[in-house]
Formats: sequence, structure tokens, C-alpha cells
Amino acid sequence: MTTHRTSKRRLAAGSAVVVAALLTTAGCGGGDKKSEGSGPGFNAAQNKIANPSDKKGGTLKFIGTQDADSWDPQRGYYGFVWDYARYYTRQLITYKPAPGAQSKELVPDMATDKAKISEGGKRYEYTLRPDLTWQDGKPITSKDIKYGIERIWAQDVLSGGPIYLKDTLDPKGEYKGPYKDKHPEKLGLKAIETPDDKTIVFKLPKPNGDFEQMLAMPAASPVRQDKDTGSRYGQKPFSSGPYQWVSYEPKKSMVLTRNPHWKKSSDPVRKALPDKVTLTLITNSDEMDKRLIKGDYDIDLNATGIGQAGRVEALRKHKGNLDNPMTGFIRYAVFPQTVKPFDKIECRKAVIYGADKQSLQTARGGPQAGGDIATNMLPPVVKGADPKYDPYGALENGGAPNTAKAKEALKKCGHPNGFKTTIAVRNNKPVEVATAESLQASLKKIGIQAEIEQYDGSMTAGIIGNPAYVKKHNFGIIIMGWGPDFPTGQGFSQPLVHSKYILDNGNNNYSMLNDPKIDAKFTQAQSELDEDKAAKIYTEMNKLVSEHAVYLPFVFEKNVIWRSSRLTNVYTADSFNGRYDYQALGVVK
Amino acid sequence: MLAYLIRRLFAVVLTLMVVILVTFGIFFIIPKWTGVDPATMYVGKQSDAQAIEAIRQKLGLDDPIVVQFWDFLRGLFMGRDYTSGADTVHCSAPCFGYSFRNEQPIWPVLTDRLPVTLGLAGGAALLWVIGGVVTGIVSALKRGTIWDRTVMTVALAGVSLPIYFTGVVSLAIFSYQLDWVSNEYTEFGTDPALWFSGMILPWVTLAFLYAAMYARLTRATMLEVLGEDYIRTARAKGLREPVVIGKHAMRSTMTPVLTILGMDLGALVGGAILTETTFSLPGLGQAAVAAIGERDLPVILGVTLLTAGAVVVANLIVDLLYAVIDPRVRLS
Amino acid sequence: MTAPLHDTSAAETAAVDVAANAPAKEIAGRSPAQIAWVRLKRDKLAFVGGSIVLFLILVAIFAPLIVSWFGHPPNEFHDGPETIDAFGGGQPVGDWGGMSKDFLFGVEPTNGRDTFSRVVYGTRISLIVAFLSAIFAVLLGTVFGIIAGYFGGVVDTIISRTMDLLLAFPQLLFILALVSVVPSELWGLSGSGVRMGVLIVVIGFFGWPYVGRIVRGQTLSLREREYVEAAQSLGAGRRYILFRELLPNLVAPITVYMTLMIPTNILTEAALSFLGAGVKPPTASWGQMLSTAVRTYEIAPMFLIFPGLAIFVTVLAFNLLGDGVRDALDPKGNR
Amino acid sequence: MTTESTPGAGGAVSKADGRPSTGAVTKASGRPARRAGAVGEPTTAGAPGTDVFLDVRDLKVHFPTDDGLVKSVDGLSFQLERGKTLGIVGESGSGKSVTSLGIMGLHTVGQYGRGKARISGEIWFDGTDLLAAHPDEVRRLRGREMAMIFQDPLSAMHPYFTVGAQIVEAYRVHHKVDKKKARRRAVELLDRVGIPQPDRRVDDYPHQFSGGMRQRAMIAMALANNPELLIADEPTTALDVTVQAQILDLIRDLQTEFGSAVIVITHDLGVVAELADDILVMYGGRCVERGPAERVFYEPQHPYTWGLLGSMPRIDRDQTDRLIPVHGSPPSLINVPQGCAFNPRCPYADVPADNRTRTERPELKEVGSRHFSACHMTQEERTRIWTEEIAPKL
Repeated sequence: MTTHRTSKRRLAAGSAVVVAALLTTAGCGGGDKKSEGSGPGFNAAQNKIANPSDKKGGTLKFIGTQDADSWDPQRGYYGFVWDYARYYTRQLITYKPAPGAQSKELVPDMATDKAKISEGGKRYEYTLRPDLTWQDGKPITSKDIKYGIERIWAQDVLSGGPIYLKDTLDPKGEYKGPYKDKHPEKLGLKAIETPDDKTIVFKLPKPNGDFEQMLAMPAASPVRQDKDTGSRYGQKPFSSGPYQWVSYEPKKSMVLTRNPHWKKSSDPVRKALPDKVTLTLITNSDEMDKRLIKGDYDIDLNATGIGQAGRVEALRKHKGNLDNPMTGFIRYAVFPQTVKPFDKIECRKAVIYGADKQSLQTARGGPQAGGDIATNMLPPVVKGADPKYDPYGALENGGAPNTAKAKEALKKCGHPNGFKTTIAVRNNKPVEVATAESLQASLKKIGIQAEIEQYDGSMTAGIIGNPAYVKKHNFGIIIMGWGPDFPTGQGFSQPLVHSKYILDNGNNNYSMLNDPKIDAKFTQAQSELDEDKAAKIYTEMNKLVSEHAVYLPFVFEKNVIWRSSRLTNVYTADSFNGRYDYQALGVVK
Repeated sequence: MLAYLIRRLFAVVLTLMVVILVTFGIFFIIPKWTGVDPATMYVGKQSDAQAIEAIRQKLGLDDPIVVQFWDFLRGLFMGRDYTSGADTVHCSAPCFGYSFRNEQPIWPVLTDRLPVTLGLAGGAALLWVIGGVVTGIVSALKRGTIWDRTVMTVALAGVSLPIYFTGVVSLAIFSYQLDWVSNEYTEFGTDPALWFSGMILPWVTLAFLYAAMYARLTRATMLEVLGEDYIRTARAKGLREPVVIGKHAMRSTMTPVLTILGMDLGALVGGAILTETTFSLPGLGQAAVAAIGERDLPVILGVTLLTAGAVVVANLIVDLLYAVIDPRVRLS
Repeated sequence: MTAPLHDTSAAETAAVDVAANAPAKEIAGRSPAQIAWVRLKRDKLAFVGGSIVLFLILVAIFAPLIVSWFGHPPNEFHDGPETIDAFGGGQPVGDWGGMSKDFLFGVEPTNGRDTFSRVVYGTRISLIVAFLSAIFAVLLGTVFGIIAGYFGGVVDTIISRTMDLLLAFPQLLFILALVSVVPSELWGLSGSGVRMGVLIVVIGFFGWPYVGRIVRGQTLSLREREYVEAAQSLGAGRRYILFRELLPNLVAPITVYMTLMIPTNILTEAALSFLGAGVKPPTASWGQMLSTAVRTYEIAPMFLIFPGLAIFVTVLAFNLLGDGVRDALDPKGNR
Repeated sequence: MTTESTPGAGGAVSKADGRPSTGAVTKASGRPARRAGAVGEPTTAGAPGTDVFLDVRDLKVHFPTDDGLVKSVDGLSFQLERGKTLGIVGESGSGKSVTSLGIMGLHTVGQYGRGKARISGEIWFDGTDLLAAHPDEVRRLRGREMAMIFQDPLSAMHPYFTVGAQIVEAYRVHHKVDKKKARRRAVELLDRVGIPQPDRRVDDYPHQFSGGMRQRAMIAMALANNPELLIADEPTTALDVTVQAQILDLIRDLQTEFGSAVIVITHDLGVVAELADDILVMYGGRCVERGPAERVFYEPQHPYTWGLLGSMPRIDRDQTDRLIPVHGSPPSLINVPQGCAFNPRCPYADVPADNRTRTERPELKEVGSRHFSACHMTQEERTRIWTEEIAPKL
């Protein structure tokens, strides 16, 4: 008995030490001074340039936890890849290297000027700058650009990237891609013409006001045919930008050094300040935050925001190194109209009214790391957005649920005591599961019993992107997020609400919204070459969408991101989901 | 002996076949019931019917499962080509498959991760064998004393602690609070010191769990052996007690310990899932969990096969070793 | 990692083997069960373990009552500013993870659910899954073990090979994979019921070879014993022999194995929940709480401590009890 | 000392040249003086001209257990002269083996933790009180001066080492010789105990030997250092009947040759009849009868001995009534019956008056020349019962 008591006591003593050690964190609640730390200030890189500088040299050290889906310019779809790709790719036109909303403006890159548009918006012509070179010194020709773009057509080999250009230039899919091309130079795509090495002409079957937005994507980057390694191109792309690839180990590291043949004089956009750019990929995001805060690395490649733990510490001690940009994403729930009882608008409204938006915001990470409570389905970064448009009173009472209206709606939809449904949520996104639980809890209060179904996040296209599957499995509420591929109504909303995006697989119009009035707005806006006029049309489109009550937006997403004190020339860019404009960054040595 | 070996190897191959078949079944047949097209997981945000079809073709998803199974087997020994349209990827033997997520064959992914797992298992095994066996023996020799009871209670507590709890608690203290060690795997080649620093916690936590088991096992075996007649004989010869324990008793005690060690190491090669997940070690177990999340079938299959292979081969080695240790065992 | 979950050390197996063989020697006139009971009562550690187990069972049964007295409904959110600092990292407001009279164990980060209530309700999942899967494994193991051991020959070979094969499988990996592809509605169940059913079946299925081996060995040795022969020579039918003679002799090793299997199953269930293959949210389970805690331990350490301790205490209690039962049924009886 | 490490080339290991003149022998000269002071127990030891070199006095070996104190040996005394053989007889659990292990000092060594044996009394071995001596000193005697043959040679030999290695080890513990010489010695010993092809079999493992050969090897191991005292604990129990006889012959031959004193422990009086000069009958941890073999066989003075004799199969006896079994089971060593430990099983328990058998423990009393018995019955009663009731049936 003595022994036993002894060991128990030792055990108790041991666990007390453990608990005490852990509690030193928990214990330091209020007393801390909020310090700005060494950085230039909270949000110092928001809408302005922090540490402006033109000093060259040094090594810029990226760290990240997620590798690219592909570094192949035609295949990458992750936002950070598009931002990072400007190191080693060039486009005809690109986003303006300027802070905040200014970054959304398109400026010429390899082209001497923006397009000469003719034939009522169906012909775009560009002239290339002189002195454009590949990393081996050979000139970049219009044919290289055409070949690069043609690669988008080879979806059988190079899947994964955006296919806006393909859909716009060749909506019927007549061209089969360069690998099956009989043309001697593999340049058989009819919609693009290269009358000479310095000229490139795009011929659209019908006008699209956002066509230049599509050309600003890395997918429109040149690829030289003799350097094209097909599906393996992403392992080591051949550089047309200021930096070239030295080494890359997937999920581990990457080193870029200066491309000696790149000339500043030929590139009005890229700053190319550091001598070297390195990327380290690790697996643990908390460890990444720790290393960033410690100063071992300069910037988070993925920029998905500091994790909970790092955030608490950083906000407390290093607030000056943080920025809190809007990402352009909306986090939302969507109600497939094919699933009962969401075929009835009042049932959808009941969920919208019954949801506790503040709780959802907290689940997303609160006002700073989660974002502002969203009012409608057009994010503020998109032209034509109006965050004040709040048709369902999301902001009333600080985001609290409107139980009275919810109950009323339930009555109208014929389920006064609520109903049963399923919330579908990706299993690999803990935050989304948290929002699902929050929604579940608030719906329970108005009598709606929601079951949470965590589906395989990697199978999104085949599960929630498959309307038959959705219907069969009774996914009445789907939780998702969406960000703009380019900052216009088309770049954000079209896949979500346009009827032609209802697909058997890979559907993004989860609500199955099929309203000719909405479709017409897109046609109208796309043929409008004036951005501001197009924006107004999108505002109207958004109102139409809201009236259908198929979306319950949670937040206009914001992130808390880390900016190392070593960084110069830092600013967040709306065009890159609120990430820093990577090409502009420099480091103090 | 040779006949025995051949028969055992045949059994090994057979076991692995069944493992492949079952894994195949789980990941090909069940998803078909659920009505999800596996090809859709390889397309991006904007899916394209052409792309889906191409992937289906490339992966051979439309082939009957028997054909797919055969292709996989052939690939293992002879390598295989993945063709779609004009683009052909060659995956040389041993071809465990080709990950379309990373555009690379699986085998290098596995060989890349294997050292991490081996490093984890090896280092931890060293600690737990030394720690567990020594405490077990001392406990057996001090049976019933305060030491024995304390150690055995701690050992029982040890086997009762989930590693993802001890692991996280130790991370909270030593990595987050005190910042003594890194919470990220660094390759040995990159920086041995950092590698070591990152491995200490996983080693110790994993070893603690196993040491507890081994201490219990060693103690029990030792007590049993100490009761054997031949130990009494050894003493009757006038041998010194350290010789009796160290030579006569140890030899018999180590046999079951070695058996379990062999099997544990075999299982750990692909199975340190929880440890690797807790400590974010990029080993095979973590690869498997990630692959399950991503439905990256070739990787799942590869890890499963490698793990099952390791277990079966470890069993074989243990049996062979047994014959070496224990002259009474005949391989037949 | 599969191995530590299934802690079937040779020693334990050996002890179990012995337990069935010889009757207790020193105190005549009492049945082995009585002797075992007396021994068990004398074993203080086992007594402590048994008491905790009993306590946990009561907690599981009366969870709603307990929670209504001392806590809040387990799925109720308390994410207002008085409990959760949404502006920071979603950490609980106040020291000690928000522990207070209202929230005995503090609150879960981000959503402010009552940790106490969730730990209490987690007991249910843990115990139900562990018990039922152990029973399932024992049933399968006993049936197949007896069949293999008694009939021998081809039947034995097939069953034994199957057991070997199952043991060679990377179990956790397999269970994980299986659970992740199982449809959401099955056997007329839906929601957490399906997941629990799947967990029970799968954990039990991978557990039976351990029982099967022991039972097979026991059956083999019992078959050789005289009294079976005697019964056979008296013309008793095979089934009679099986149930009248073999089963009672298997009770001891099976009891021991089952008590030792339950803690293992608790750990497996928690591990699966930890890896995301457990019951569905919002149903509370310890492993799932820990998987949340792993992401938030820096800001809410108490949320890591309580579910972790719950698993630890439960498993330890079962292990203490299991050790005690094993020792009590061990004729050598020397601790 | 000179020839100690070089045994005779002829293979016969003779006592004379193998015996080192160690301090133990020198010490022996002082022994009679100390022994003279010994009193209490009935003893014939110390008588002039005898060569008593093992003298066990009031040996008690008790084991504390959860259920109580197990008194395995409870006050045992006897002597043994050089070159003589003592047979200790009794049922299992009577304390025979515990006694032999007690002499070898195997109760105190390697008994770790709780549950250690409690030993008291004196064991004088060649002038040394083994119980008072430093354990290391006892260890040095073990295997060299006193050796033991165990009951089951299969379990008593380490399965992982060759027979040769185990003999070599036994030899090299006490002799600093190189492995080659030790091996030669092992072959020689195996040859001596009658193992065919000893130079080949020396490298076999115990499981490759037959039962009888294993026991021979065991004996060879015990004889490796020419011990003064050889304890054979049930040396033949695990063997076939034919082999039993061979082994007994071997032990007897070797004893003659080596001149060792031998203690044979057995439950089988037949074995004792073959070998023993003296016989000691144990019951319930105590000696109930002790004396020269012929006296114990032909004039046994204790009902328990009668029972044992009655249980002994004999060819010259009629099939029908050949056995007189001892009814009941051996006594609990925790709760030894009050009075005479044998009383619950003794058919003559009521012969002495006053119920003494059930209240008073009988002491060992001399009943003849060097013959002792512990029974409350008078000598007349015993003689009468023996001659009238028992002997005729045997």
C-alpha cells in the first residue's frame, strides 16, 4: 500500500509540473502591454508601401506549408502561385505593382501597351517590347506566347489550371492542344495569330470585357516549345521573368536566382530587388509561425494567415509586423435547390435568418482573422460590390440570429417546427467544420435538425460538384468559400450563379441557380468594355442573386499575415487575394 | 532449410497479394458504390470533361479491377508507362504507381519518406529497448519492492497514455514554452543538430510508450526465467549472480523481447501514424494519412504494401533469428 | 503504431495460457472463481481500477443528469465575448482556459462549448465502442478459435492463415481507410450511429485474431486432455463436448483477454477520432477533442489536459483492473 | 595445488590428485573443539574416529506468503560422513528438496525482492557454517565442494547452450584453465559417465540427448570439480525404469571412485535401498525417523515409514495386497496439524493415551543404535504393530 501511495503521489506531482508549465500560457491573460514591436506598424502595408526602397541584393526567404498545385504556369491555380509566378514568368499584361485596390488595374508587361481592341471587342492586338529574353538569352517571340497559351488546350496532359482563355477563344473546343497538333510549329490554334515575332492577335468569337484579365493570368505566359517537358514542366519551368530556377524539391525547398538575361529596361513592372529568392516548405503551420516571428524567414508564401497560437502572440507582442488585408474570399453556405425542402425559398430564408452570423464569424476566426460579417455575395474587392447592401439584415444586432423572422419563414415554407437536413463540409478544413458546427447549433434553436457530413475534401469536384450526388445524399446546406480569379463580377460570380456552369461533375453552381435574368446580366456585362458600366450591371446581378436566397454568406474574409521587419517595399495587393505583391519585395541586408 | 525458406517466401508473396487486393478493393470498389468518380479528384477548380476523361484513361479507371490489379502487379516488377494522348510517363520498376497529384512516381516518394520513419523507429527502439529492458530486469530482480511497484505502476501508466496526448504535452512544454527543441523535421543531411533536436521529442515519447510495454514484458519474462530449473543449476555451479543473470537468464529473456521487437519494428515502419501526425514528421505514416485524406490511391497502396511487407518480412526474420537463438527450433 | 495499440505482449499471453491450465493449489474447497474473487479484492490497485471503471460506467449512464447539474448541454455554443476572445485567437476568456463555477473544466476555444459536459459525454462513446468492439472480437475470436482448434486440418489452416494475414495488415491505416470510405447511411443507421457501428465492427474485426489465437491454443490443448477423451468415449456428442467441457475452461482466458482488450480499444477509438475518423461532430468524443486541442494547445492548454486525462484515467483504470483480473486468475499468483 | 588443473590422463578422475588443500581443510582441524560445545539435539556426531563433515543442526526454512508462513523445513538435524550416502525420503512437499537447496545455499542467492526464505539453524560443512558464512564464500564452495544433480535434466540444463559448454562452464568457474583444457575435461567426464562418442556429443544441445544421457551429462557436470558432497535430488524420477537402474549404478560407482559423500533425495524407497548407508524420513518439514539403512528397512519405528515401505512395489509380493497406501493428503505447511504432524493420517493415532498425538509434538528419540524416531507410541507398541500387523503384509 505504501508503494502504491508513493507512486500515486509522484504521479500527481509530475502532472502538476506539466499542468503548471502549460498554464503559464493560459495565465497571462490581461496584464500585457500591447506593443507594436519592431515593425513599421499594424496594417502599415495596407493601401500604402511599407519600407519603400529600391535597394538591391540579399536573399528573400519564403516559408510555407503548402506547395503549389503546380508551378507550371498553365496548370497552377492556387492564388499564391499566380503571385509567385511573376518571378519566373511574364505576361502580355499584368496587374499594376501598387498597393491595395490600385493593384487591380491592368498594365502592360511584355506588351508595349494595352490591347488595341477592334471589331467590337472581338479582336485584341498587342505589340511586344524589345529586349524580351528567355533565361538562355534567346528572344521571347509572339509564337512562344501563343504556344504557351495553347498548352491550356491540352487538358488531358496539363489539367488543373484555369481554362478561361480556352472557353473564351474556343468555346466549342475545336482545337485539341499542341501535343496533338499537326501544325509543323504546333501553332494550330486559329483564334491566335502571330503575324510576326513582335505581334500577337487574339480573335474572340464574341466580345468579353474581361478578356485582358484572363491574359493577365500566368496561364497566358509564354512557354518555349523546345523547353516544354509536358506534364513535368512544373518541376522546372523555363524562365521568362527576372528569376530562374536553380533547384526545386517538391514539398521541401526551392531556390531562384537572378536571370542574367532579364533586363529591367524591358520590364516596367518587376522590381527584382533580392539577388536570390528561397522557399522552404515545412509541414507544421504553428512551427512556421514561430519561425516567422523569430525572424528566421521573411514571409509566408501561402499567406493563409497566422494560426491561432501565433496570432495571439503576434497581436500581443509584434502587432507592428502584422497586416490585416481582405482576401476577396467570401465564406458562405449554399442551398442546392434540388434538395428538399430547399426548393422552397422560405425554407432557405429560414436558415439565413436563423443563422448566428456572429458565431459563424467567431468560428471563422473572429473579426480580424475571420473577416467582416458578409452581407451579400459580392466581395468588396470586386468592382460593383456594395457591402452595405444587406437584404437579410445580417448586420442587425451585431450578427445575432433573427429568430422571429426565421420562425415566420419556417411557417411559410410549411415546416413550422423545423425540418431535417444535412450540412456538407470538407473534412480537411477544420475551420469549415467549426462553422458547420456553429450553424448546426444555431439552426437547432429554430428547430432545424442538421446533420454534419464531412466529405473528402480532395473529392470536392466529384462530391458536392456532382448534383446527382448532392441530391441523393440530401446535402441541403453546403459550406464553401470562393475567391475571385480576377476582380470582376465575371471573375467571381459567374461560376457560382450562371446556369451554364451547372455541370454533372465539377459543378460550382451548387445552388443550381438557373435564372435567365441573371445569365443575361453576365452577357450584358461581358460585352460592355467600360469597366464602370460593367460594374453597375454586376451590382444588379448580385441583387438578383440575393433575392433567390440560395446563399448564406458568412464573412468577407480577412487574414492576419506576417510581415518580417527585414522586408522592404511591402504592400498588400487586392489583385492577389490581399497577399503581398511578391515581385516588389526587397530585403534589408 | 531452403525448402522452408522458399515456402515462407511464397507465403510472404501471397500475403502481400491479398493485401494489395484488399486495398484495391477498398479504394476502387467502395467509392464506386458511393458514386464518386475518382478521376474528379485530379482536376482543378475548373473541371473540364476532356480532362476528366483523359485522367480516367491514363489511370486505367475504366478497366475492370482485375486488369487494374494485373497492371499494378506488372508495374511492380517491370515498370509501366502511363499514356494519355501524346504524353507518356514512364514509371520504372519497382513501380508502386504514379501520383498525378505530384506528377511523380510513388516509389521515390516512399523512399524519400522511409528514412524519416526508419530514423524515428530506430532511435526510439534504441531508447526503449535499453530503457525498457533495464527497468524490466531491475524490477524483476527487485520484485515486490517499492522500486518494482513504482516502476510497474509508471509502466502501466505509460501504456495507458495515448501518444498524441503525451506528444502534444511535451511539445507544449519543450517546443512551445521553453523553445528547446524544434517542432519540425529537418533532414539529417541538411543539419544533423537540427535533425537531432527535432527527433528528440518523438523518440522519447514513442520510446516511453514502448519502454513501458517492454519493461512489463521483460519483467514478466525474467521472472518466469528466474524460476526455471536451469537457472538454479547455474547457481548450483557456483556461478556469480551477475553471470547467472547476465548470461543464463538474459539469453532466455531476450528471446521473446527480440521477437516482439522484430514485429514492432516491422509494424512501425509503416505504422508510426500517430507519432508522425503528432510531431509533423514527414514519414510514411504521415504520408499515408495525408494520402487517405487526398484519396491518393497509389500512395496509400504503396504505404500499405510497404508496411504489410515490413511486418511479414519482420516475422520471417524473427522466425529465422529464433532458429539461431534457440537451438531447439528447427525450420521445417 | 498498430503495435502499441494492441499490447499483446508475450508475457500477458503466457500468463493467460497458464491461467486456464492449472487449478489453484493452496486453498482447497473453493472454486477457482471464488479464489480469483478473493485475490482480486485483496489487490488494492485492481480495486482502485475497478472502482474507477464502475464510476466511469455510472458517469456514462447518467451523463445527462450529471451535465444538467454541473454543466451546460454539451453542444451548446458559448462564443460570446464573456467566454471567447474572438478578436484575438478565439481563446477562452479568463485564466485556466475559462475554468469557473459555470464551466468546471473551462470552455472549448472558438465556440465556447462546456469542456466538462463534453468530457462527460465523451465517456459514453469511449465505453460503448470499447465494450461492444471487445465483445464482438471475443465472439468472433471464440467461435473461430474453437472451430480451428477443435476441427483442425484444413479448417484450422484456413482460419490460422486468415488470422496471420489480419495481424500483418497495417491495422490503424486500414481502419482509417475503411472508415473514410464508408457511406454515411448503413444498416439503417445514420449520423453518429453509423460511425459508431463502423468503429465497433472494424475495431472488433481487427481484434479477433488475438482472441482467436488464444482460444485456438486452449482448445487444442484441452482437446488432448483426458476428460474430453473420456467424455467422448462415453459417447458424448461433439457439440456437447464443446459446450460442456471446453467453454467453461475458456472463461478464464477470455475474461482476462477481454478486460485487457477494452483499454486497447479505447485507445484505438480515440486514435481514430484523433485522426478524424471517429464519430461525427457535434457528438463529443475524447479523441476528437484532442485533435482540436492539438491545434489550440498554445492558447487553450486546459482543453488539451482534460480530454487527455480522461483517456489516461480510463485506460489506466481498465489496465489496473485487467492486470488484477489476470493475476487473480493466474494460478501462480505471484505478483 | 600442483595437479589441480591437470586431471589424470587416463580419464579416471581420482580423488587424491584432484583435491586442493584449501583453507577449508586446514580449518577442519579446529572443528572438533567447536563442535564439542554443541549441545541439544540428539547426536552421534563428534564421536571419535568418525569423519563427519556435514552437520546440519536445527535447520529451519520458512517462506512468508500472502496466505501465511510456509514452514517447509522446521527444525531438521543430521550428519553425514565422508564417503557415505544419506537417503532423504518423503512425499512431495515434505521438505526434502528445500533441505538440499538449503545446504547448497540456493535459498538465499537469487531470491529477489519480497518473499525471501527465512533460514535459521546451522549447516556445518567441512568446518564452515554455511548459514553464517559470507554468501561469496558459500558460492565458492558451491559446485566445487558440493554439487547437485537435479530431478529433470531437460529443464535443469540451459536449452540454448551445448552440453559441453555447460560442463566447461562448471569447471572453469572454479579452475582457471583455458577453454581447450576445460573442453578436454568435459569430454573426459562425458566419457566417464558413459556417453558414447563424447568428443562429438560434447557439442550437442541438451534436447539432442535422450533422457538418460541427459542425466548422465548432468552428473558429469556435477562431478566436474570432484565435489566432496554430491546431492542428488530425485535423480531418477524423470527417467525410464531401465535407465533408472543404470543411473543408480553410475552414481554408486562414481561414489566409490571419487569418495564423495552423497545425499540422495527421493520419494522412492527403492532408490534409497540401492544406495544409502543412512536413511532420513521426512514428514511435514521435520524428520520423523532416521537411522542406518538396514535398520530403517527392517525395523522401522514410525508409522509413516511403514506406510512408505508399504507403498513400495516388490516383485516377491502377491499382486492382491501388495500396497499399503498412506491415506489422505500431505499436511499444509502453513497450518501444520497440532501434535504429531502425521496424526490425521496415522491409523495408530489413538494408540498412545491422553490424546497426546493431537496435542504434543513428539521429539526424536533414540530407539536403537544411531536410530531415531519421533513417535508417541512406546517402543513396545511400535514393535508389536510392526511385527504383527505390518511386516507380514510386506
